[in-house]
Amino acid sequence: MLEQLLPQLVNGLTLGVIYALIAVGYTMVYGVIELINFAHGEVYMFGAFLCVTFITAVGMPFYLAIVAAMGCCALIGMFLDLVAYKPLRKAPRLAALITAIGMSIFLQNLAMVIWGSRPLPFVQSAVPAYLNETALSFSGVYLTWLQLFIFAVTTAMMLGLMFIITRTRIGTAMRALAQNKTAAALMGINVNFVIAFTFALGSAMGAVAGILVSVYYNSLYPTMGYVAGVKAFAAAVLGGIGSVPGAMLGGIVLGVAEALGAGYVSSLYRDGVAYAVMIAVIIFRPSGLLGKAVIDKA
Amino acid sequence: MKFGWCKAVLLACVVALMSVPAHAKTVKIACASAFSGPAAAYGDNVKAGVTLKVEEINAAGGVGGAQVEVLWMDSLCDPKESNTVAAKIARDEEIVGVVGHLCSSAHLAALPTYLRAGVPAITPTATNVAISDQNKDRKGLVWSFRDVYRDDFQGKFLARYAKEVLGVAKVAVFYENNDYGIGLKDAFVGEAKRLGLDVVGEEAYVKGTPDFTPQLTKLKASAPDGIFLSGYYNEGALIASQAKKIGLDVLKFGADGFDNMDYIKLAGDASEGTYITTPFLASEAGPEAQKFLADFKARYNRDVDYMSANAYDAAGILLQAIEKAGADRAKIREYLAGMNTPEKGYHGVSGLTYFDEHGDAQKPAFVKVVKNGEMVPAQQLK
Amino acid sequence: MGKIKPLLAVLALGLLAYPLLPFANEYLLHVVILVMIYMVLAMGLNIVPGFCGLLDLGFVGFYGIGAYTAGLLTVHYGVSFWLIVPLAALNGALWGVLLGAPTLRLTGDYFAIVTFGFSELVVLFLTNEIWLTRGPLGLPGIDPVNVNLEFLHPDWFWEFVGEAPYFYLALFMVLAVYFVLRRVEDSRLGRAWFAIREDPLAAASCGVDILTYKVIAFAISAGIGAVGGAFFARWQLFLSPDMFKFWESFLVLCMVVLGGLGNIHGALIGAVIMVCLGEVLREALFVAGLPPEVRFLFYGLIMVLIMRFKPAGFFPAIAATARGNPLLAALAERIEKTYGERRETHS
Amino acid sequence: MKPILKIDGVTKRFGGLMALNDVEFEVRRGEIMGLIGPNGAGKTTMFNCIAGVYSPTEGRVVFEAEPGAPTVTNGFKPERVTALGIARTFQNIRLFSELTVLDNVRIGCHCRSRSNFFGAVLRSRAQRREEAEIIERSMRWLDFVGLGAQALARASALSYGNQRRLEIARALATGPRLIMLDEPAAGMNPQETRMLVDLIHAILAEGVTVVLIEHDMKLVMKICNRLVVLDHGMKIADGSPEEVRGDERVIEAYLGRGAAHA
Repeated sequence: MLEQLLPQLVNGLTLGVIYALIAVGYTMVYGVIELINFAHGEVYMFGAFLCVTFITAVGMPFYLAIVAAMGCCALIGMFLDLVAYKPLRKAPRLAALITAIGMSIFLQNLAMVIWGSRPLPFVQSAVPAYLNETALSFSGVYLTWLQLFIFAVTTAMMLGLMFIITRTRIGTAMRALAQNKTAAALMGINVNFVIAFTFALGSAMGAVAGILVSVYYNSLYPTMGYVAGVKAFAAAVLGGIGSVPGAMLGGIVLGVAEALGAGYVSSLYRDGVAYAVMIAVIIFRPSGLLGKAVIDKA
Repeated sequence: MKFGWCKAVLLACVVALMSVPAHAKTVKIACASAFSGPAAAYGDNVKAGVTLKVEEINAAGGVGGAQVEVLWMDSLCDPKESNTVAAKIARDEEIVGVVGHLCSSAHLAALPTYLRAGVPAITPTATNVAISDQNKDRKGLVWSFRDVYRDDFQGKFLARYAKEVLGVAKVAVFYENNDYGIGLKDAFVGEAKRLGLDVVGEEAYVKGTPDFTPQLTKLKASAPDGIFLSGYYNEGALIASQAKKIGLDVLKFGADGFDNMDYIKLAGDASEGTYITTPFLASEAGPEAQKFLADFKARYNRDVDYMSANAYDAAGILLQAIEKAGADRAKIREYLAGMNTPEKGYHGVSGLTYFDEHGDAQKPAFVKVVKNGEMVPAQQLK
Repeated sequence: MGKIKPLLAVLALGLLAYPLLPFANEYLLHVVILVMIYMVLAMGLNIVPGFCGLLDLGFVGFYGIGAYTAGLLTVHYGVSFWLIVPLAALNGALWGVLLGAPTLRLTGDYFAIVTFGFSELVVLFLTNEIWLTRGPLGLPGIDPVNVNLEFLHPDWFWEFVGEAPYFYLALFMVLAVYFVLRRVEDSRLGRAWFAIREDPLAAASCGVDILTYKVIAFAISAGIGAVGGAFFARWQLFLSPDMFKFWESFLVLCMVVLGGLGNIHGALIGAVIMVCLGEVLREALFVAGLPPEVRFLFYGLIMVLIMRFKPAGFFPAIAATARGNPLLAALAERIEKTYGERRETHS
Repeated sequence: MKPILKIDGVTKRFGGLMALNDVEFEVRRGEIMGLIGPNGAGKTTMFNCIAGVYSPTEGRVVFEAEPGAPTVTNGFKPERVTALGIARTFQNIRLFSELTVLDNVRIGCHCRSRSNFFGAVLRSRAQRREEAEIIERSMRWLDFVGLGAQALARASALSYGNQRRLEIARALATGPRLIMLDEPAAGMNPQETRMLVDLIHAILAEGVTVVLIEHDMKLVMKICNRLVVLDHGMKIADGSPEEVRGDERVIEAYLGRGAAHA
């Protein structure tokens, strides 16, 4: 049993990093406007499809297509905010949640109409060949360059994001907004611009996640966003929703719990183990792993 | 204003539901399958087959002079939605028969309504064993037929094939946790044990999660020399390529759920050497099938899969029944139930179809293997 | 309010007579029954987010527990429907307490995600414990509802055939739940829930035991969900874990919010809209000549549009007024008499 | 006079922050006691420790609802403290703003009534009687604070001063022996403040002891029998208004640290 442990941990880590990438988009939007953007999973899916379309239809090289897809998804994110959420800023929170669900249904079916419902393989010819070669292999673990690439990209993006949030003007504005929207507006922060920027940033990261996942699994399909989105949402909450490092940690914990659950408990209860771990963590740490405790002041 | 809104919405709903669309003299059949949602890709296969058949018939003058109209009913592979669709079909007296449903659970959910209202249905894809017991009304009449073999037949067949032709000794099973995957797996494992095959591991996966490495890592640890993938090609392709990545490079075989060119497209090299059972083998089919194959490729720019072929035949059987028995539900049922010997069977692209007393088809299974990115006939089981 | 009443009366009369009419449409009845099941579910769910202000994403779990309780008891033991309903309600409520007691102190979205996890665990259990539930193979062969009075007279046995008897049973169920909730809404219990929704700390300092009342809300909500499930099982005659996926929780939540969070009438209208929308689109797309693949495209779009133009739902929750309660009506009169003149001089 | 509430060496720490440091005082039955001190002195924390929102880190809170029956309320939850007979209002008004004025007070009656789910569904005779009683009681308190006419209005529609009074009515409806008012005059105009003084006296006449936190020194000096002064979590003075006014430490606490308050 023990010889499985290392490979399973690697499996879980890869999966977890992917969850983390998607979860960051959730957590950023949540941190700023307290909205669970359920359409985020769909942006992730659009990222993958757009990237493939840019490669096949426009003939862009792989890395350029990634950047272009990121740009398009950033626009989609801002568009989502503009048409769906901005009009509801003053409405009850759940209204925006329902809109998010509606948008998610809409985008998923839009993709189905545009690209068809059958899964597509990623354009392997466009992917640099070395990515699929084994980079490391030791004691039953096989790591491809692609996996290392995913780890590297995720880490780099997390660090970049942390930099933006903590060291830049717009990041400061985002944090201010998360604290108190009214006060931030009074301090001369353009609230709508900052929110749009948050959506754009989160969506671009979602797009990268979508592309990496579809390259890694060599498959993309219109419903891929739903399950990934739900898992990433769980990861974001597990880590403490609103916290970027929390999303990263939550994703990895969830991924590892899933892999170990499948490996050591039962593959039938693979998701069950992940959810059980999540519930247990939240019961014992009611604001997630890295979330700030909410003190209800009198 | 509030009052106006509610009233308008309520009225719109009621009016729209009560309205009966009037059409010119046509024969109407329904095709209930998944056209949106996660199973839409499979539904698309069914739709392609049925469309082709109906267009052919209509081009040739229709059924008894009437043009055939297909009502596409989106039942999402969802039992509840299926039951609603079934009620819609049952209620529209002009619909004389159904091709569908796609998934076994959806078909099972629709059956009580079909039995009560007396609607004949032919499913090209629902392979679950339970359907055989649930498709008779109170008088014992069978209303639901299928031109696809059952999971238990196929599972047993594969176990025998693995033992006798492939010659594996230790097999692992990786199945999708749904009606299809479990039905097939249970039959396979039961027969394998009877034949003395060593089943060294059983793992499950659920649709939707794209990552299968934890289960595969576990299966790898049990060192099988063959792995049976009991599920569909979408996930199967991911499994094949991930198995290759983690170094689990053993013989793979799957059932009809793998019979789609997308499997090779998605899995690439990893699909090489996969054995697949199928009710439909182009080389074994007659000359009329070759025309279908060519037409299909020309129309949809992809190769025929068993779902399309079965759907094409299911529509063909239903339309033949309408032509022979008239556009009447009960008479169609009677005609279909009468197709109970090979002589009275239907010669379609997927071979000869006739029904036993449970409405199940007795069809041979063929085996294909993936070689150089093509599916080619493999050695058949005698 | 006065305007709604006649509309409801006409609607109720129409609905009541329809199944007996010769041109009764079984499909329409089927959809109406489905609407009524969702009405029950939406009213049940409404208690938690609507009355207590807690986002509950796991409601479908209780619905599934109720349905499978009913299905299994029917298939294995042939228990009568009339006995199954209270059993299912109790089982649902029991699970509501078991889940609620440790988790209801969580705040906001953390509670939401825990309930979501719970409903996924329920589905996993239903899927994987094949020995009990037959798992993904589904549970076919559930008997329809029957009325068995054979102990009074050997011929007195009726089995529900077709949609019409189910229609009346569902209608009865909707009315019963509506009646119960309307009474609870305007009671000490309902007020305690509203207090928790508005301000938990202030509620506690009014003497409301927050956790207990949340658990009660959760248990009642779960019990109602389970009753809906029990009816569903004996109506569909087939169960499969697929029926209780996460999406159903969303759907019911959408009904509650679209209708108007915290308003019982809102839950009713929400169920009508969400169920009929899917069916109307089926027909509308056909008439418009559009392929069936775009049905959910419009479904999503319409949801977004409704929320865009009715952000508080069709019936926004409003402060309780004198509607329906004789005590409050009398009070309104008294206030008018005592303060009427003074108020006039004020303004 | 026997004390109704005894604060016995109460200390409250939040992490490293010492919000209350060994505070000791008592409230006597039938008096109006003022709890004063500069901002951040720990007055509201003291209230929260008494009301059960916080549990004191050290020390005891002893409440004697009826003479001769003391209860240590440490670790009690707010609802239990309320049931014992301590009611409170909040510094930043916390009404159930979407509900009616009447409902706010009816919820106040919660701990003095008992009907449950079954009573509500069956509308038993006992339940109906209790409901009628609750309305009577609520209206009595609403009339008491002068809000009877607005009983069926939405709470959020009331003026600021009226919202404060509604909060008092809601607190009174819980049937307290002791009521704690957290800055009841904040944001009121002089006329409203005068009415508040009358109201507080009326509360006292109902047999309810009053403790209040207030920054309006004129008001405090006018109505309180006794004052306790906190500064930096410590009690620095305790006595009649005249005594406290002359206390050096109090003057230092208020004036020494800038005239911002004055």
